[in-house]
Amino acid sequence: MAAKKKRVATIQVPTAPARPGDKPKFAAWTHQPGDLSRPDPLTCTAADTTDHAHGLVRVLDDDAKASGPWNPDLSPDELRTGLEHMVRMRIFDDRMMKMQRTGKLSFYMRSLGEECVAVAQTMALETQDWIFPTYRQPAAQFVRGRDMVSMICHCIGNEKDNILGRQMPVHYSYRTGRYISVSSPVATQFSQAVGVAMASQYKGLDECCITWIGDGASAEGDYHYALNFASVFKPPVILNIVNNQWAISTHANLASGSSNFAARGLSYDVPSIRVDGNDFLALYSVTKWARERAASGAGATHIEVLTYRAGAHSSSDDPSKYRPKDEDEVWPGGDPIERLKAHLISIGKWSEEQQNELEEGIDSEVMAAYKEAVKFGDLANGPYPSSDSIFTEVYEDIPWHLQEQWDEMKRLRGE
Amino acid sequence: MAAKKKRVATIQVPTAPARPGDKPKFAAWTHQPGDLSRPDPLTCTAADTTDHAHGLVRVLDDDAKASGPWNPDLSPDELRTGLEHMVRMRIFDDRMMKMQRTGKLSFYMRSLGEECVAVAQTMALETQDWIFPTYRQPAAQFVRGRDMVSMICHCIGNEKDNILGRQMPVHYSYRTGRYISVSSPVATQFSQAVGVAMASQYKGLDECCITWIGDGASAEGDYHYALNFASVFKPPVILNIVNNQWAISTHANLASGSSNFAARGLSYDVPSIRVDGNDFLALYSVTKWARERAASGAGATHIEVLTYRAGAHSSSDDPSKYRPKDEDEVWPGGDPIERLKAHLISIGKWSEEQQNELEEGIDSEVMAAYKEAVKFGDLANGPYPSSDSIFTEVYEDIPWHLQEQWDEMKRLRGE
Amino acid sequence: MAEMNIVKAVNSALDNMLEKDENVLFFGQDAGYFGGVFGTSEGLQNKFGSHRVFDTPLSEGGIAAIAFGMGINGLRPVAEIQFADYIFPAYDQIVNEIAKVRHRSGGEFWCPVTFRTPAGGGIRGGHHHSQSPESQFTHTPGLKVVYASTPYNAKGLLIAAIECNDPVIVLEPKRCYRGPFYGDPHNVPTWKDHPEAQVPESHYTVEIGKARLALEGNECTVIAWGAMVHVAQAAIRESGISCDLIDLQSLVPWDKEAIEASIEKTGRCVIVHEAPKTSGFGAEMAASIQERCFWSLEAPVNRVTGWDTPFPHTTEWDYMPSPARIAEAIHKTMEE
Amino acid sequence: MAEMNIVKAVNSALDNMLEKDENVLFFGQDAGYFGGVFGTSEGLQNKFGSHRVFDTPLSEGGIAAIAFGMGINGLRPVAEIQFADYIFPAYDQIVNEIAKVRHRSGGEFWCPVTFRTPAGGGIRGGHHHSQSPESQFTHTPGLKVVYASTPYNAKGLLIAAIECNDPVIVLEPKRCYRGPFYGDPHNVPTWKDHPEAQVPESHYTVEIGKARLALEGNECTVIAWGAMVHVAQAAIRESGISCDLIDLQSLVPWDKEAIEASIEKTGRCVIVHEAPKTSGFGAEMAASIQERCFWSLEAPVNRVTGWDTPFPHTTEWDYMPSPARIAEAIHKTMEE
Ligand SMILES: Cc1ncc(C[n+]2csc(CCOP(=O)(O)OP(=O)(O)O)c2C)c(N)n1
Ligand SMILES: Cc1ncc(C[n+]2csc(CCOP(=O)(O)OP(=O)(O)O)c2C)c(N)n1
Ligand SMILES: [Mg+2]
Ligand SMILES: [Mg+2]
Repeated sequence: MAAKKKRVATIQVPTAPARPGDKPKFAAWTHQPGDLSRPDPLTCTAADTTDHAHGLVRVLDDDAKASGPWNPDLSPDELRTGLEHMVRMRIFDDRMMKMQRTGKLSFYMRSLGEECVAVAQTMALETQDWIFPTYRQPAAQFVRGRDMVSMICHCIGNEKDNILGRQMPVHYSYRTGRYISVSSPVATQFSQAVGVAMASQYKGLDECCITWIGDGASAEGDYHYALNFASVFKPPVILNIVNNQWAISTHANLASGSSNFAARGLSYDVPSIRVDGNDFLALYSVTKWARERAASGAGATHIEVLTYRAGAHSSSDDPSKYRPKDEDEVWPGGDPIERLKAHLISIGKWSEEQQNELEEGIDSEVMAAYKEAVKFGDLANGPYPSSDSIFTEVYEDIPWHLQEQWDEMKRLRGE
Repeated sequence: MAAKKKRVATIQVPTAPARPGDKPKFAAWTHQPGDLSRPDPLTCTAADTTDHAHGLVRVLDDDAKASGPWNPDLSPDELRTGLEHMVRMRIFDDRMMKMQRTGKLSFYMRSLGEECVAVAQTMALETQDWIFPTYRQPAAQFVRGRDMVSMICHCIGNEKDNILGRQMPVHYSYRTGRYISVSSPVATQFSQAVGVAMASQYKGLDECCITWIGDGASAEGDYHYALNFASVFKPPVILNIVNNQWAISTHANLASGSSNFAARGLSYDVPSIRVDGNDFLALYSVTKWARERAASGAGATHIEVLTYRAGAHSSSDDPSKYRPKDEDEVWPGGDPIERLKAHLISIGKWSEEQQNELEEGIDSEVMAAYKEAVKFGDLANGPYPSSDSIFTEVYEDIPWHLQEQWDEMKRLRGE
Repeated sequence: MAEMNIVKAVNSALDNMLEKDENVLFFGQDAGYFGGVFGTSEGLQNKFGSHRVFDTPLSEGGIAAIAFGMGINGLRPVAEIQFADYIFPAYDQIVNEIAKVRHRSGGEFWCPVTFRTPAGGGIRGGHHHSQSPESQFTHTPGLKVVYASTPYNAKGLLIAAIECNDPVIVLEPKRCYRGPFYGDPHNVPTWKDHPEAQVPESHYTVEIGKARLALEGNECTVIAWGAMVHVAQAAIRESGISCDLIDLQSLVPWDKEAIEASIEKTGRCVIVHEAPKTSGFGAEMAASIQERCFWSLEAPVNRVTGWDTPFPHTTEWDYMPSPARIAEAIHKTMEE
Repeated sequence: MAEMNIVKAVNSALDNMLEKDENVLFFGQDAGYFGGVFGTSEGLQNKFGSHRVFDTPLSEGGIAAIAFGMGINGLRPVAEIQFADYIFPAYDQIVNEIAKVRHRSGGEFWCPVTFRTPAGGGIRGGHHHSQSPESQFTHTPGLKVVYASTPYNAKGLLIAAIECNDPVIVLEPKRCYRGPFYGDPHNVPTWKDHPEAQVPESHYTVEIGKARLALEGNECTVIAWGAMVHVAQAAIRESGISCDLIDLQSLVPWDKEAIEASIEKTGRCVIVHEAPKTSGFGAEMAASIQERCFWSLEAPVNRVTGWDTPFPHTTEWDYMPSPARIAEAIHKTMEE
């Protein structure tokens, strides 16, 4: 029936801009601080953010100078706190990664190059706001004051892991800090966060919920559910796509045929902004703006956080197998820590010496926490949470069939 | 922790523009034929269709005069064929609906007010193109020459139903006409159609696949999958949202926080057009344009077909329970049959007498087909497909466990 | 006490709970203004407001996701899935997320959501308006699964589910919404005068985990749930055998005491369900019964189920277990 | 003939089929350029081109949907789901659509798609990188379900699945990708010198529907699939009981002759699987065995399974059936 036809290609599959052996390709950034206005968060419509969704909100320029309407005018103390948390995350990650290599952890995922995301965004919120993270926003816990020992105990799956060794490392749960349990299936939290926010809205509380999704994960149905339900019910939710350009080995050009993720929100009638994700000030400021919208009842905000996954996806992969080794150096967004540090130094509120001191201090802090944590066991050597933890909290109460199985396990354990 | 806060509303739930007892509310159309250019289909980018996605492509104006760059300049014969198929669909639907009330069918769904969609769009395609319909595009089968008797045999679930009474009425399958089996779960066909098109593309054939989804169903994940995969792999697929403004009792403002469905495609980088779905010429022309894109390897097109569901959702509901009775009369898009008829008369190629003759002819055709079909049984009286049909075609061959069960059924039947 | 059909009983359960607990919300497709395609929530939006009873977009995955979020943030969401066949787009949210969140978070977060959904065949719904997907949920630790059969347990189980701090799937036999169904499509009684249609208008529960002895006998145990309870009842009458008829009501957890006591008494068992045989919940029941009561069994546990095929439209009466088929199985079980 | 581990055997199956049939395409997340997170498709994109072996967006639902479309339009798509735990977003497309399209269309359309996916625990994957969801597919008429255990059957079953005109779910025991697993995490052998690691480099099939007798004995029948075949083997050795060990390989349809013959010989049966007990496929096996072989059984059919809880991370060795637990069940079965 159908005639054969000359076609240039059969199935068209986008190739990554650069693979090992290629020269990294990045379009140079033309966006500068001051390019984009800061609309009134309370009255702003999706259409009012068209330029913001297609542009890039920046505050720090290439020389680490802050300017423009999005400059949040943070105090040096606040900036130093942000810097400190980012550095803490990086050093913590380094230590955990080393420990993973020695078998003390089964697995690990770093935030390398993206530390700013969780730190700046959490700092821009109120303490009562809910945080619904992926595995790349553990730093939010530092902002919320979580004890590092308990974080390590989780990662090394020991006796004191507050989730009792039930999930892989980096799947933190920290209710006191309103940091909601991480789960492995990607994207699910994005739509769930809308429900969290609807509950806050229903109860009439001054709370919002912030959540994140990866560029890759945005291809799941949950992304669509989240935007659509948020658009219909207008709950106080902040929906961030962290476009770090890679989903394991797959470049973002396979996550979407469009290179812009922010603009998707516009088509759901949700105000949408694209922001330099390694610019602490810009990200803080945009998040604060979204929080103002949430607090006022204006509804959701959609934010594309543009950054770069500087490390491997996880401890299980070697990125030199699928992308040029030097990509992270060439990437125009730089390093969030270096950029905030340079800014602080340029305004005379920080120095290389202070930075060294900070790093050394945190290094000791992490080492001390680590030493404390391993006292309660680690994955290589135990002790682990008791295997009783298998049966508890599956349901509120233990139904008879679980009780029978638990008894059987105890019997097998020789009890 | 969280402070109580005055809020105007708790959960914000959009209300339908008008409910029973209210005056119907429709924004008057400002769009006119000639408003929108016809871009070159082969080189057109998504951005080039921004105006088309936010506007409304029309060819017939309110006086049924055709004009503008989208005028497909169809011959009077072609227009009459289109008119004929639409009238056929309407009369067919009326007959089936009556029969449903007498129990000859278990259930029925009309295309009332939307007959143009399947007719104009299918006519704009080549015969080798795949049609992946919902339950509201059965008219495509008329265009593809399906024998009406066999369609009725399906609906009344008799012995000659080509799908052997396995699915509800209106779930046609017509392989000869490349009309793919309808299935009840909404939205699934939308993403599947992308795969159909990828296969055509892979084989290098000059084929495309057209599919539809409802305004309501576009909230499912499959909508997102379809647009995203189409955007990434650029297969020859035509993705239509039929915005008939209702999903059973739910207004389109609950399907999306945005009143525009077309523009969503832009954010996937897929050229997108909003078209007057009751304007035969406009819809034909836009579809032809999309087909040219598909044939050239330019990839997918996303089309919002704006129309109005003039009847009940199905034989199971009474729309006067959830929307104003006279909404369909006030709706600015009119009736697709009346509009095409008026156009043909206005150009001197048709008359009221011819229309009467046509309707009478089709009436007899439908009655004759109906009489022929019921010879093979109907749902009220049988004979039905043999219950053996339960076991066949579950798999290509019958596995042992099905054979055992089949044998048991035969034994129970007394064989 | 009032005479109610299942539609009314479900409505009454929702009404009681919306009244009693301001953390209860009810939502679903067409469930708000219209009151649901089966009318189960008629009048509730008017009574409680559209912030408590509302329509949602047509997205089961989204519905489950917001239910998750509301649940962990202190509400008791009750979500309607319009037909049980359409619960599958929400399957990931239910089995990977909702079911596991209490455990995965070390008890820090939990999700007391109830899904209620019309299930089962008998209304000429064909492939996708007829399925009974219970066993596709019983394999998931963290979920409870119940299946109503009468106005009385439809209301009592639904209230128990809403009050339960675990997620519960509540299946309602749509074939029985307006009357019990004894397997004869030509004889369609209403719930009028049926003892199980006497339903308190106020709050009560039917305990999750407990079965109901629908008929008492001593020669054979028949276990059924949903619409099949009534068909089995007709079959038992037809068979002339003295049977315990156990309306399971609760599948996870199921009522060990009731089942074991009956099997120990009768030594024989027939299980009836509408869903396909292979890996239906009847498999779990049969496996468990032979594990637990092997030495009491005088015959193999027999299953009478839907065939291992998709659910048909015109021939659905040949698909679903009929009284004759069940009666025959009872006889066969007696003869071994 | 070459010595292969399962990764290599899967790769070889894909290689053979891509070579043999130009209608075969292979795709999935990270499955193209990178060759899959477990390396099962390494080298294939280079060899066959990115129009035949390619990466997809991170959307299991979308992957299943395009597989459906390609399948009904004449191709033989093979889709990888990166972990079996992530198949659930595609559940609706698989159980409501792919499984039913042949039947629903009166045979006009059918969908010869293969899903292959790494399943099971033992790699410290926690809740969502460890599940064995086989029974969540065995309840769906229209699907075939197979579970590999060795390099030889991993390749042969995969080729059979790709050539099958029905949709097939192929589960691969990720724990055994690089070596059989005998239940001792501290002793991790490779496939070196294992007889089932001798794999032809060219095309062959392992018939869907046929089990493999992994050990022959006469006192008890042990039925297992996936990684549990090897654990059961260790257990049998430990038990000192002479057992038939049946590697089921194919769950739908399962090998009636092999099972019945063995049970009739031994009169005793233990079933082992990793998935939770309730409504696991062991329930179907036990129910069917007592139905079909009741008079041969000298003891109840016993199930040794994962507990009815989510899959844990640090304590996974306490979750999965261990040789000791299985051996104990064999002894218990012998003693009744
Ligand atoms: C539903 C689901 N499918 C697949 C995976 C396996 N997986 C884990 S992370 C990942 C890539 C995620 O990429 P992205 O969303 O961009 O987030 P990033 O890792 O870059 O932060 C994949 C495929 C998963 N966890 N969940
Ligand atoms: C997955 C799924 N959920 C729910 C339904 C029940 N249902 C059938 S049609 C329909 C409304 C569809 O509305 P829309 O998509 O706007 O299409 P229309 O009927 O207006 O053509 C619903 C909710 C279904 N068929 N499938
Ligand atoms: Mg990423
Ligand atoms: Mg509609």
